Formats: sequence, structure tokens, C-alpha cells
Amino acid sequence: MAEHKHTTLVEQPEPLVSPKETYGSITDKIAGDVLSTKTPKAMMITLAITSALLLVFVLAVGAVLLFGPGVWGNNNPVGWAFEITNFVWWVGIGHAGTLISAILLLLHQHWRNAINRFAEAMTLFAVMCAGLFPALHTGRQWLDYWLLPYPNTMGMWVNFRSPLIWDVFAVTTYLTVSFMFWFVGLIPDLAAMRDRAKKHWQKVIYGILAMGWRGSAHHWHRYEMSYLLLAGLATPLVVSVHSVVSFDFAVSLIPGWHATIFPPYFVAGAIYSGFAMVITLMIPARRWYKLESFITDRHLDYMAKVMLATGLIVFYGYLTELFFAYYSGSMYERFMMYNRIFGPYWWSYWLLIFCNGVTPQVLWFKKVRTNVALLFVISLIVNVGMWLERFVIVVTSLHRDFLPSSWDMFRPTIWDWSLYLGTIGFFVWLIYVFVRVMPMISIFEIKHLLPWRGRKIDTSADAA
Amino acid sequence: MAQIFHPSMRVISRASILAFLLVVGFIGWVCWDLYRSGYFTDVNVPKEQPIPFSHEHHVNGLGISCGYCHTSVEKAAFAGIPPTHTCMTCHSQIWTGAAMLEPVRASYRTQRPLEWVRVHDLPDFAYFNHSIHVNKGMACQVCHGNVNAMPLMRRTSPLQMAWCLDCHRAPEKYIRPVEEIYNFDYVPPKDQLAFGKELVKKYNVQVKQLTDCSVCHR
Amino acid sequence: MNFFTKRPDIYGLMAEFDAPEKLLAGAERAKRAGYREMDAFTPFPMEELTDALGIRHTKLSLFVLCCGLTGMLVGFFFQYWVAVIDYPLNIGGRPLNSWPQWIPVTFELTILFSAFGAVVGMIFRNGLPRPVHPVFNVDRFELATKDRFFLCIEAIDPLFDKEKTRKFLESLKPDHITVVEHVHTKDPYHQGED
Amino acid sequence: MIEKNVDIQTVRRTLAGKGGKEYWRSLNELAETEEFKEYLRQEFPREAGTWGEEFSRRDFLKVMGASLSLAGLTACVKQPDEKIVPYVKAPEYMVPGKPLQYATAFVMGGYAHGVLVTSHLGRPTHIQGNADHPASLGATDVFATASLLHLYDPDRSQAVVHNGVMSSWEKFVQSAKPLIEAQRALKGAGLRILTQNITSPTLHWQLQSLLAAFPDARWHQYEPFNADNVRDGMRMLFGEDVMPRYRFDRADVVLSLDADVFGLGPGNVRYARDFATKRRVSGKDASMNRLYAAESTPTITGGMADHRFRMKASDVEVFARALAARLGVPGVAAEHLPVDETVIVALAKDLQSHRGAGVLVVGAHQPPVVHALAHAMNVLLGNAGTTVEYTDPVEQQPVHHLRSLQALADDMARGAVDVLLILGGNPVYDAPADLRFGELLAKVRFSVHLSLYDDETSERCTWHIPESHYLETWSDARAFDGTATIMQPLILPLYATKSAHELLDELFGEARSSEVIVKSFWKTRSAASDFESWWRRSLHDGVVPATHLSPKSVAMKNVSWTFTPVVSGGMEILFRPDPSIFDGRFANNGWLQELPKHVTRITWDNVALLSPATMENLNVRNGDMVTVTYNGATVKLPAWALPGQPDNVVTLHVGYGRTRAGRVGTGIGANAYTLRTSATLWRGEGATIEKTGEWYRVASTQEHWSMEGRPIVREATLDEYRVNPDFAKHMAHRPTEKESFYPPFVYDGYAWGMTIDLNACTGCNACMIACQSENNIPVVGKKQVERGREMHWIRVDRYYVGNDLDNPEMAVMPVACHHCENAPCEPVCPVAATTHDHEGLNVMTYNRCVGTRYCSNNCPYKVRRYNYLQYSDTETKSLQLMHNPDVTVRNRGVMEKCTYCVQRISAARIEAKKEDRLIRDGEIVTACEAACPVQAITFGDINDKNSRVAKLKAEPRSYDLLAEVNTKPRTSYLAKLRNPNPELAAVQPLSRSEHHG
Repeated sequence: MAEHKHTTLVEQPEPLVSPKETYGSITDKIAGDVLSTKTPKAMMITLAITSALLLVFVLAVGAVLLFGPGVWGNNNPVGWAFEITNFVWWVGIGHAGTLISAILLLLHQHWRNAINRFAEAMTLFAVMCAGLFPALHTGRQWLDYWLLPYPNTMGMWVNFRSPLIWDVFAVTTYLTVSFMFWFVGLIPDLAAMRDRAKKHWQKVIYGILAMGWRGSAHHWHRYEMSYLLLAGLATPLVVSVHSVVSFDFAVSLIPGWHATIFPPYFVAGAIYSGFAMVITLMIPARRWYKLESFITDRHLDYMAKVMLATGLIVFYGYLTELFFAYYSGSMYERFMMYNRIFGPYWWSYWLLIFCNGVTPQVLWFKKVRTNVALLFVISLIVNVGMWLERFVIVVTSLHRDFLPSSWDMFRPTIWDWSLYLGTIGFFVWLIYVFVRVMPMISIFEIKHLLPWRGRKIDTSADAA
Repeated sequence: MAQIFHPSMRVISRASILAFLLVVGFIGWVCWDLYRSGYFTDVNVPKEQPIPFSHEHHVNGLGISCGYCHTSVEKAAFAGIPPTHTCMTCHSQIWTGAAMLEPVRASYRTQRPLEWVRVHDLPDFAYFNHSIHVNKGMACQVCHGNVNAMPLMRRTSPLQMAWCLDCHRAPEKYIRPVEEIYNFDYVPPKDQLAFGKELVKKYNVQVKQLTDCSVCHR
Repeated sequence: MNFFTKRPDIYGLMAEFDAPEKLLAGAERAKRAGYREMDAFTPFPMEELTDALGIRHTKLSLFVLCCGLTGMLVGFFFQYWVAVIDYPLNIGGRPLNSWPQWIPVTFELTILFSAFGAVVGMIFRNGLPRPVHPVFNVDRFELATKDRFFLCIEAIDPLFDKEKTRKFLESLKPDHITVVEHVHTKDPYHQGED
Repeated sequence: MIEKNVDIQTVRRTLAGKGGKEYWRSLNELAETEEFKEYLRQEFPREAGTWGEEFSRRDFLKVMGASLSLAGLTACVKQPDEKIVPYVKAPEYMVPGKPLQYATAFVMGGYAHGVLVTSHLGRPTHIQGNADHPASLGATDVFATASLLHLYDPDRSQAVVHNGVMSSWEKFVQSAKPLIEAQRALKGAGLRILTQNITSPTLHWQLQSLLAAFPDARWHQYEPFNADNVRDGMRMLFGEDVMPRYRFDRADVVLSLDADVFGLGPGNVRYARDFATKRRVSGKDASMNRLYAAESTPTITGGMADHRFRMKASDVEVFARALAARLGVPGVAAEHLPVDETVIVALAKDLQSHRGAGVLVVGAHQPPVVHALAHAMNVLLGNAGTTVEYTDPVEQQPVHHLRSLQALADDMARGAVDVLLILGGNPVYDAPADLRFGELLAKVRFSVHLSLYDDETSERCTWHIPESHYLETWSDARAFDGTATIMQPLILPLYATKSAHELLDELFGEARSSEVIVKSFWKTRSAASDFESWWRRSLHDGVVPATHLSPKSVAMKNVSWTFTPVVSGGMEILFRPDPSIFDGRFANNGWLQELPKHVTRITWDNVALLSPATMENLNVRNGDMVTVTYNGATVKLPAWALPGQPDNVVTLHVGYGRTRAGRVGTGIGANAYTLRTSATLWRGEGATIEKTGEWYRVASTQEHWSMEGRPIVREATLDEYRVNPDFAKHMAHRPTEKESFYPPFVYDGYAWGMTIDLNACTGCNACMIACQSENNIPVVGKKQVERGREMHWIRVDRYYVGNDLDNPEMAVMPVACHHCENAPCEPVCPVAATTHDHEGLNVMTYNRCVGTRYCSNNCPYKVRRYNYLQYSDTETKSLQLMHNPDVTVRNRGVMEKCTYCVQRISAARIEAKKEDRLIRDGEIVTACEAACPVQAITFGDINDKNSRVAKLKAEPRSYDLLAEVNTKPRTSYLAKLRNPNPELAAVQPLSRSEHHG
């Protein structure tokens, strides 16, 4: 390493960390934001809204536990509706974190260092929200543990042929691995927090969580290896999780579900929505906590590029679906596509094309990619679009399948909306808690990006 | 920088991880055992009955066969609980003044049935049929235990699905000739498995079907 | 450190630098000087130190591979056992051993076991949790997670000599040199100046 | 028939001891009484455990806990102790746990329908047809099966009411006796008795002796849907009081003149069966009957037709005249034609070429002259005596119902009625509106209403006496062909109720029990030397020997025809009984309310049925609230487009808008009786319809009418079939074994399967109700049906065929679980709650189900039903007595579906195994199969090549629905055939079958 020629960051279009930052200033800024008792005013206002949504969430969960899934609008042809739409939507959002942490790490995308912590936390919370839906959507929620293969007095096991069991394994594995990834990444920062904390109880809590991390070179060596291995493992995992989620549909025989394109198309969609959600959350966080030094416009630019790329894949997926429906020669498939486009839920399809297919095209322009306000709006549109995509897949496929006699409409109830909005409240609330107690940017990884004599930081490979 | 933690934390921190694993394991073990325990299954827990009826006395002492009182055991799903009338066939003659038997007489007088507490109680979604079991050589004793030695009736089997499956997967382990179903002194032959397999064939028991869900659940 | 060998009076000597390149240079010199039982403490990983300190390459990946293979075998054969041996059921006319449908769970368990291996292996091999450690006695050691870089030569090193080693460290031009006391020598809550 | 249980008396005493009006209107209070709980525990020991008092009402924990305790042993709640209650003295014939069947008869409109009632430990749980009974031949219609629910209906009247206040039978008798004695002195001049149509020989006997003692008393009969027109028509033509009876099993050409012979009315089940015998097509040169229907409002009979001519009800007469003129009925000339002349020509030709093998039937609502015309044609065509038989009326004393009621109303208006006994019926609700029967009742000093429910009429009478359900009492009745059945009770009255026999005997006789009365009547009739064995035999068989009416020979009079003047223009209004709740008497029957109505598939409401063109003219859409004004009265109800409805005709089904039906039937729909007057009992001209601007959500179970070009109901004409018998198999690609990724499972024992003959199915819904009763299927209510959550395990899909929206052809298709060998539902269930057994059943283990609904999503037939909420009523105690104990009652969150009646299969398998034999073909009869009037459903072992089902599956017409998705269903269909008249090809297109790859 030492023999590498010294390069300065000036050659880069824009450094990934503002040149005015030092090791000390980075630590003080990020750790200080957590330890400070001050919370940005805008955050307090949104927190109030979020808390109200959290209350709605509690009510909505209570209602479905008490009375059953009948409080929702689901019916006989449409056995799954909002709950599975939301599940897939949240799982998709939960893909950004691990992707940023793992895949970008393997691809030596250094810019990830500024956003991976936040994205990982977002992943965890999104997957938690996602996991709620399958758990709540069963009719007898108190028996959900029957989906786990454990020895019981019935002598019964689960049915490993069911994609729902694959889901159980995929989502719990994903949650566990994401948690471990996030936690392992946090250990050095927890030690930093421990060492910055003023109050004894803070020191104790961060101290316990840091497990006595002392920054030993021996430890760092194994740590880096472990982190790399986790990244290597998480990469196929992240691809598998949404593939498995897509199997929920692809394995069935319902036209509109039964499609071999689903796994890649779902994974791309997941990344797409995940990045959209990261942008949605990062932009206000960056502003309220004044993190422009770490999350630079270049970061936003890159994220927007990833969104554009995945958005194009997703759009390609929509076109493929059209082609498949035509080329299959099956009257059921053809009708399904016709029904999506011109049926009673036509608006959801067209809106989805607008949100996911048309809107991201503006990201071709750098001016748009670096316009924070515009990017924020686009990310919201993509979030909505990705929700609509799942709605279209779940509901419009089910509501008119093989026998026209069974066709029916799905009409959401207040509880459908409550639970959906409630989980958003739950999610944002968790994000707030996270922001207040944990460093939302990885301190040590940002430091890693600062050059020093003897080491250059080559971010030239950082191109989305 | 000062040490944040007391030196003992060195041990405690590691021990706590171990302890956590142990506690989780322990809870698992408790659950496993609890669901199989008498507390949950009522195995060997006699229930309070309106009359302390002794099967031991009536079966061993008096030599009354099961079918005398449980009349429909060979005919119907339900083995049958004897009507008060059956009790009174004898007890109008003997022990006519016994205080213990007053509820029986009262029942006969007032035409109000006796209310027994069910000892062998399957959940309502499990459809057990006595007649097919006894007609295919599954003795009373196999499930109900040595009733002839029970002063008070109690369960000897957990009546859990896994327990049912044990026999439904391999009836040859327990099957005996139909003539022996009421015999509490029956001694299975040394080669029970081979003998049992023969009986299974003889009685045309379709073993592979016995673990079909529809056999017990409708 | 062997249980039977006598424990040195102190844990070691610690030098503090204000820049990573100084630590790196110091570590390289210490290694050349023959020190082996030493450690560096940095606020972020410095891959260069692995060679500079002569740290043995970890075998974590092999361990993770073993875990992964275990997960895979457990996953597949558990499913096989459940569906074919323990409770064979005709489910939708699919064969009992419909192995293609077992791939997802097998895969997930492979990953899960591997990831556990990677994390537990790292934590375990690093000797964590270790909330109490002699280096925490060092006065300015909290800066090791901020912007200071520490080099500690431990007393168990055969070349270690309180005076000679201090001299050697001074030659590295650190900002501070501190004696690292054992944890037990003093009441950890009332440690005096060093 | 059942062991006398002392506790009924206790319950009754408790009931009698309570006062106040609310009490008997709400069952909650009753449910709270210790006595009632005790009684139920004893009657139904298995249920006792779930009624623990440890949970308080409406408590979150209770809901959870109750569900948990039902969830089973593995949940974290210990199973509570249960009581087991033996008999004091066991009845000899009863083996606990083995159901028994008793023959009796269900009576509607006076006509008996022989049934066999299944009884579990003294509780009637299921009603099916009596194969020995001529009106049933083993099948039922929806009403007969659903009548079981009335027995257990918690809203049933349970106490005597005097002027709205709770009273007692003793008090009633006390106050009635002096009045009766006073009437005796007046020879009964102020005594009137109003009944429904009576065929009961015993009741007639009682009434005759009463009238002998009170010669000036009068007995009136009224049914809102009666045979007045038929009777008048017969008198017009033959000059005597005869009634026609049809022999469709002998008819090759049938013309229905607005008659729903297979849907409603006496003999419908038998007629459908006879008709279907001519539709069982097999072999290359098979023949099949041909049905023409000249119809106003579409019915299932019209739906079966090979040619259906849509016309106003008033035009049916014109049509009949044209045909009669063409056929040469003396004195008849055609006026104008409601149809193309080729129709009349071809129809006349077809009928003429099938002399003695054709038949014309007329709807009871058509005026007498149409009946006369049709039967004149029947006589001319030589059909009389072969396909039509004329017999004496079944009624002991046939009357003109309308005139009978009018006479009573006149007497009441005059104040000549002092004592009025209304035995059954609900005239305040269903009498013609112009009679103002309810107001007239105020002029009667002492009016008594004996009825099952405390209804609109009860409210207006001074006394209401709760009536015993027919399963609680003895009686008798005669079938459409005269065959008498002695009806025996299966259970002691649940409440202090009386039968009509008992009421009359108490007031005018010796206060004997129904049993004694009925038995003493038949003692006078039986010619048997050994009465007791004759009696036992009659009870056992469910038919009294030698009571069948023999055909009479009749002679046509020289009729001078007077036809109804044709009024053109204006909106024609038709009053029809509701296909599900009839004239309103079944309004409180949840099963029937939730039963999708014939043709419209609407539940829980009545609507204004209009043709699509009329809808367009009125600028209304489905669900738009309209007011229908006629005869000065107005009803408001939603408009509904019905293809096949004639233009400018609005059809209203009566039976809704009840104000005192019970919790189920009160306040739903609109009361069309308010528009129905004596002069316009069946139809009228000049109704006005106005749009209100409101919209109303109608709960329809089927929202889409078209098959979208999919090969669902596959049909061809008979001629096409002869050329290409396996046409149906070629309408979709069926994957071969080689195309499958997996090897097939081998079924080497029994392999249960089913066929449904679409050529026979009329879409009468009998299977749906039979299934609901057999399998403890809950009623979910209108709101849930609206949401698309109805629970019927078997449904009847209705499609329209052809591109004429105004007059399409109809195709019906019963769909239940297909028990696919490659069931798509099973692999997706995460907990293996739905699996296959070794006999090929797709079994659903409810107690294992956690309710993900994935199976339902993945079912291409959408036959799985999900308990979105707690639909099973676990609170109402009386309804629990109705449950079939052999079928698990499903709770919230559990998926359910057709099981092929696995409980019946299990029972048969166990019996066969005990006897060391194989199950015989036909030994297992599923509930739907048993109920089916046309025997369209056949169930059996498809591995047994000699079984009926295997033979039917070998028929070339057999096809699998959605075979192209390779589900390998065990249920298959026999394709539908139509037999159009080639001479009508120009009027109606012929070809049916589309060929796909």
C-alpha cells in the first residue's frame, strides 16, 4: 500500500467527505448529534404525526386480532389484498440496506459508507413492518407459530413445499442476518459512543452493547474479514429473499402471478423501492441534522442513478409481462393483461406506469439528480408506484381469474388503510428512535474515507 | 480513561451469554415437558365424579365385562355410558341402602341423569370411532390402560395426536386377536411384531391410510 | 499467557500517536525491533497494520464454510426426513421427495448458518465481550475511538523491559507514553494518575 | 318418538313464569337461564365444555381465550373438563352416536313433500327426500331442506300472547271457551276459520265435524299463490273440478306457457326428475326431449328451454291463442302474434308430430282461459291421458282462494265475525291490499292466530298461539298426486306450542294430543285388519298406501272463448313469489335469505326486475333505487337488469318488506304485496317507475354473466353431438401425463369422484341448501355477501350464452371442490392443513388451518370458503342443536370447502370394514347428490369400472373443467346439449360448440 502513488482527492469531481472534516470533527459531529438532548424542531412536528399514526397502528392491529381478517376488505376471489401488498412493499424497501451494505461493499463503492448505517436500520425496521403482515393476515394469529418446524405433540411438521414456509425462512434469515450485519457494523461505533458519552448510564449501556471493543488491530483484522464474509453472504441472500417473496406468486397458477420473470423483476423492484425510501428518509435527515458534509450531493446523484437503473429494469419487467401475456397464447393470461390495463382497476395500472416507468426518466438529467427537492418528490412518487405495482399484482390478478362467476371487486375498508398507514407510523417512529440513540452514519467507515499519507482513497470506481 | 465496568463483568458478560442460551434451552425443555405432562394431558389424574365408581371392583371383583355397560362399543363411534337403569339392574337388589349410591337412586327416582366428568375427552374436531378399533383387534386396554385395576377412573394415555400416530403408523405393535379385546390379562406373544403384522393383514387394516388426515378429522 | 507462568506486574507500555501514518511507521519499527506481543488501537480499521504487526491471517472463512455446509445438509435432510420419512403426506399429488421445492429453505439455512458462523466466530475469536480490559486504564484511551492511534507493547513479550521498551517507544516520537496497569491492581473506580 | 326429558318441562316452567314483552323477543335472556343451559348440556353433552363461565362477555381475553380453547390441545390453554351425561333409561332403538332417519313430510301450500329426517340423539339435523314418496323420489327442493332451520330458529314464537302481552295457553282456553259456547247457540254464525290450503285429511275431518256442530260457521282458505286460475280454467274446459298432472317422463316435446314447473309449485321436484329422464343422453343415436318456453320473467324452467320466447305475461295468452288456432282448437282465431310466425308454425308442427308425446303446461298466474286453451290443445294432440292426466283435486275441499278470502273480508267488514281462528298463514301481510285485512281484524272481537312466528297477523289478532313446527307434532298431508303421508314428530316441542289439530280439539273437541287425533282419524280410514302394523308401516314408509289419485277421463266442453282484452302500452307489472323465500313465509330463514335466487343470483333482497332495454329507457343502472307505483301504492326498491325479461315489464318478488318476521327477515327489501290487489293478483298494466337518484348495494353472489369465451359450460346441439359426441373434450387442451414434471400418484383403493350432468341440471339450488344443512355451513348476512364472502360449499354458477343481451340462453353449472389430484391448493399451505388422502379426497383439516387464504387464492375454481369473521353462531344455543355432530363447526380464520361429505364416506368405510367387504356403489350418497331433483350429481368410486360414476365419466360428453391447467379434477361434467328445432334456425341460431385446440 505504501508504495502507491499519493493521489489527492482534488482529482475527484467532488469528494465523498467534505475536506474540512477531520477524524475528530467527524466523531464529534455524529456522536454529538446522538448525545445532544436537542432534537430538530421539524423532527418534533413530524414525530407528533408519526405518533398519531402509531396509535392508529395499535388500533388496527387490535382490530384484526380481535375480529379477524374480516375487518379488511378481502373476499373470496381476493384472498390477499392490502396486507400482502404491504408485505411485499415493505420487504422491498427492506432491500436497500443490505444491498448498500453488502453489494456496494463488494463492488468497492465507497460512497456507501455514508449511508449504509441508516439504510441498514431502515432495512431492519422495514422488514419488521413487513413481517407483521403475514403474521397478522392469518385468521388465527395466535397459531402463527405453527409455521415454524418445531417438535410438537401433534407429530406434525410444516409443509416445506409451501412458498409461505420459504418466506418464513427467507424473511427470518434476512432479518437475522441484517440485524447481525447492522450490529457488527455498529460495534466500533458503539465503542465510540461509549467513549464520548458523558453520563455514566450512557457509558454503561453503550459499553455493554460495544462488548468491550477497543479498536485492537487484531480485532480489526478479524472484523474486516467477518464483515466481508457477511457481505458476501448477504448478497445472495438479498437476491434470494425477494425471489422467494416472488415465489409466493410465481409458484401459484393464477394468471398474473404464474410468471417466470418474477424473481429478477421483484429483486429489481425491491432495490428500486428501497433506494427510493432511503432518499425519502435521507433528505430530511440530512437537512435536519446538517449532514451535508457526509451525505453530499454526489451521494444523492449516485442513489438517483441506481434508482434510474433499477427503474428501467422494472419497466422492462412490465413490458415483458405484456409480451408474455400475448406470447403465451393462453386466453387467461391475455385476459389478465387486458384486465389490468382496461379492467375496473385500470387506474392502478396506469398510475403505476406513470410512477414507476415515466417519472424516473427525468433522472437521466444530472440537474434533476442533484436537485434535492425534486429528488425527494420523485422518491415519494416511486414509493407510491412500487406500492401500486404490488397492488396490481396481488389484487387485479386475483379479482378476475379463471371462472368469471367468481369474479368480484376488492374494496378496502378503513382498517386496511389504518394498518397500512399505521405501519408507516410505526416505521418512521422506529427510525426516529434509532436516530436519537445510535449514530446514523457509520463513524468509523466515514473516517475510513479520509485520506492519510500512505493511503489514497480511490473513489474513481464510484460510479453508479 | 477509567474502567466503566467492575472487573467481575469480565466473567459476568460471558456468563450472561451462556446463561441466556441456557435459559432459552430450559424454557424450551419446560414447554416440551409441560405439554406432555400429566398437568396438561391429565394422565393419571383421577377426576372427581358424582359417585366414586370403581372399575376395579366391578371388573376384577365382579367379573363384569366392558361391553356389559359400554354397550355400543362394537357398534358405534361412542362406546356408551350406561344409563342409570343399567346400574339399577343390580343396585335395586344389592347395596340398596348405601349412602354412596344415593345419587344413582336419586337419578332413577327423579329421572335426572347422572353427570359424569369425562375422563377420555378428545377435542371436538377429532372423530374417534370405538367400533372400528375394537372390531379390528385394538383392545380397550391399549388406550384405556388396566382399567380393571383402577379404583377411580383415570387416563393412562395422553390422547395427543402424536400418541395416536404411534399406533396408526404401526398398529402391529398393539394389535391382538379380536377375541381378546376385553381381556386385561392378555399377554402379547414374544414375536408381537410378526404376529401383529399377520393380524393387520388378516383384518385388512390399510396401514398407509391410517395417517390420512381425513381418518380422524372432518 | 499460560496459567502457570507468572504474570508480569504491568500489562504493557502504550504509545499514543496523532496520525495513522505515525502509528504504522512505529508498528513497523517495533516489529523490526523484534517485538511480537504487541497491539495497535485505531479508530478505524487499518489493513496495513496486519502486516506491520505480523498478525496471523484469520481462518474465519474456513469456519464459515463449514457452518454453511452444515446448514445446507441440515436444511435439506431435515426437509427430506419430514416429508418422506416422518410423516409422508400426499400433497397435491407431488412426490414425497419433491426436492426442487426444498431448495429455498436449504439455501436460506446455508446462509443463516454461515452468517452466524461469521459473526459468532469473529466475536468469539476476538475474545469479546471483554468490557474490562487493562488498556481501558490508559488515561487518554477513549481517544482510540476518536482520532488517536495507540501502540501497546505487552509485558509478556520476551523482549519486554520496562525501561528499554519505554526508550524504544520514545524513539518513535509519540505524543504520550503510558504504563498500562493490570485491572486488578487498583480499585477501578478510583484509579489515580499514572 | 323421543325419550321424554324432564328438563324440557323445567325450561318450559321457567318460560311460563316469565312475563313481559321483551322476554320472548330476545333469546339472550332465555339463554341466560340456568335451566336452559342445563337442558342443553344434557341434550348436547359435547358442546358443554365451551360454555365455561370463566370468561366475561365482550372481553378481549374472552374472544382470544375462547378461540384458543377451540384451537386445540397444542395451544397454551388446557382443555376444560367436559360432562358426559348418559340416559336414565336408554331407548332401545337408539345407539348413541348413530343417527336415525324417520319419514315424515314437509308441507308447502298444502302439498306434502315426503322427507327423511336425520336425527342425532333426538335432534333433527338434516332433511332429505323420501325415495318412496312420489313428490320426492328421494330429492328435495330448497324449502323442504331449509325448513329445518325454522325448528331451531331462536326467533320462533315461544309463548302465547294476548293483545301484545305474554299470556298462557290455559288463560287462552279459559277466555275462548265461553265464546265458543256462545257461538254454539248461534250455530256458529259468528265463527270463522281461515286456513291455508288444506290437504290434511285429519284437519279436514276435524273441520267437517266442527262445521257439522256449527252449521252457520264458515271455513275459508287462502294462499297468496294458489291454483285458482288452473281450477277455473279446468272448469271452463271440462266443466268439472279436475286438476292436471303431468307426465314429463312420457313427453318428447314440452311447451311451457310461462310456467316454472321445475322451480316452484306442487310437484316441481318430481316434474324435474321426470323431465330429466328424457335428457340423459348416451350413445350415438341418442334422443332427447325438446322444451319450448314462452315466458315473461325468466325462470329456471325457461333457462332449460331449447327455445325460449320472451314476451309479456299478457302476450302468453295471445301466443296460446295463435297456437291453438293453428292447431285447430274450435272457436279460436289468432289475433296478432307476439313472435315470428315461423315459431307458431314450427311449434305446431313439432307438437303435431309428437301426438301423445307432447305436453303444454301453463303457469298458475296465467288467466283461466290460457289454461283452458292449453289443455284444449293437450286434448286435441292426444296428450290427455298420456302426458297429462286429470284427477280429482288433492284438496278435500277445493275453493277459489281469492273469493273465499273476499267472502271472509265482507263478513268481517259487516261485523258478522265474532270469533276468527286463523290457522297458519299471514293474511295481514299477504292478502290483497284492497281487502285491508289488517284493519278488518279490528272489527273481530276475538281473533286467534296460530303460527310459527309472532308475525304481522299475530300482532293484529287478540290472541297469538305459537304453533308447533312440523317436526314437533303429528299431522298428515297429501302430495300433488294425492298420496297421503302421516307426519310424525322427531322431537318434543321445544317450546309450549300447539298444532292446528290440538287447537281445534281443545276448543271444539276433547283436548287430545295431535298423535291421538291423527291416529284416531286414520283408524276410521284404514281398511287393514291389523291397524297397528298398518300404522307402523305407513309411518315407516312415509306414504299411506292406496291414497294416490287415479287419472280421470274428461270430456272437453264446447267452450265459447272469451279472451282477455289486449291492453297495449304501459308498463306491465308482475307479482311473483320469491324463488328463495316464496310468499314471505321463509323470510326469517337465513339459509334461504342467503340463497342466491334462481337466475338473478341475488341474496337478501328483492329488486325491480327489468329488461336491459327498459333499464336503458329509464336511464337506471343496477342498484339505482326506483319507486314502483301501482294501484295507488308505491314501493321503493333497487332496479336490476335481467336479460331475458320482456321489455316494459317489471317483475316484483313478494315476500320482502316484512315488519314482524324476526331478526333475520324484518326490514329487508320492499313489500310488493302493498301493490297487489284482488283485481291484479298476478299482473297488471300501467305501473309507473321513477328513478329516485339513490343507489343501493344489492348483494349478488355473481357479478359477471359472461363466460368470456372460455370453455366453461360446454354445450352443443343434439345434432352436433351425434356427429361429434366428444365435442366437449376438444374445447380445451388437456395436458397428458407425459407433459407433467412429476410422476402421478397412484390410487389403488377407492378413488372417489363425481360427475355433474349439465344437461339435467336446472339450477334449482337444492344442492346448495342440502350441503349447508349437512355441513354446518354458517349464514354470513347481507353485508358479508356484499363483500363476496358467502360460504356455500357448492354454488350454482349462471352464465348467459349467445350474443342477444335481451334474450340470451342460460347455462347453469354447480361448482364445488373438484378434489383435483394435482390440487394447486395443497402445496401452498404452509402447515399441511389441506392434503390428499389415499382415496383421492382433497381433505381440509380445519383444526390445523391457520388461515393464510393462500389455498383459496391458488384454487382456479374458487371453491374454498374462508371464515373471515366468526360466522358460526356459537352464542345462540338453539342453533347449536341443529349442528351435524359429525362435521366440525368451523371458527373464525379457518378455510373450509366441500369435502365430498367425508363424514358419510368415513361412516360407510367403517361399516364396510367391520363387515369385511367393499363399499358398494351408491352406498355413499353426498348431501348434494341426495337432494338433486334431476339426479344430475353422481358420486362414487371411479376405480370401480362398474360404478355409475365411472360409467358416466366414460361418456363422450364428459369433460373436466379447466383441465388445461392440469389440476386433474375428480369432479367432471357432462356437457350440456340443446335440442333446437331445425325449423327455427332462422329465428334462433343453432350452433353451440366452439372448437379449441
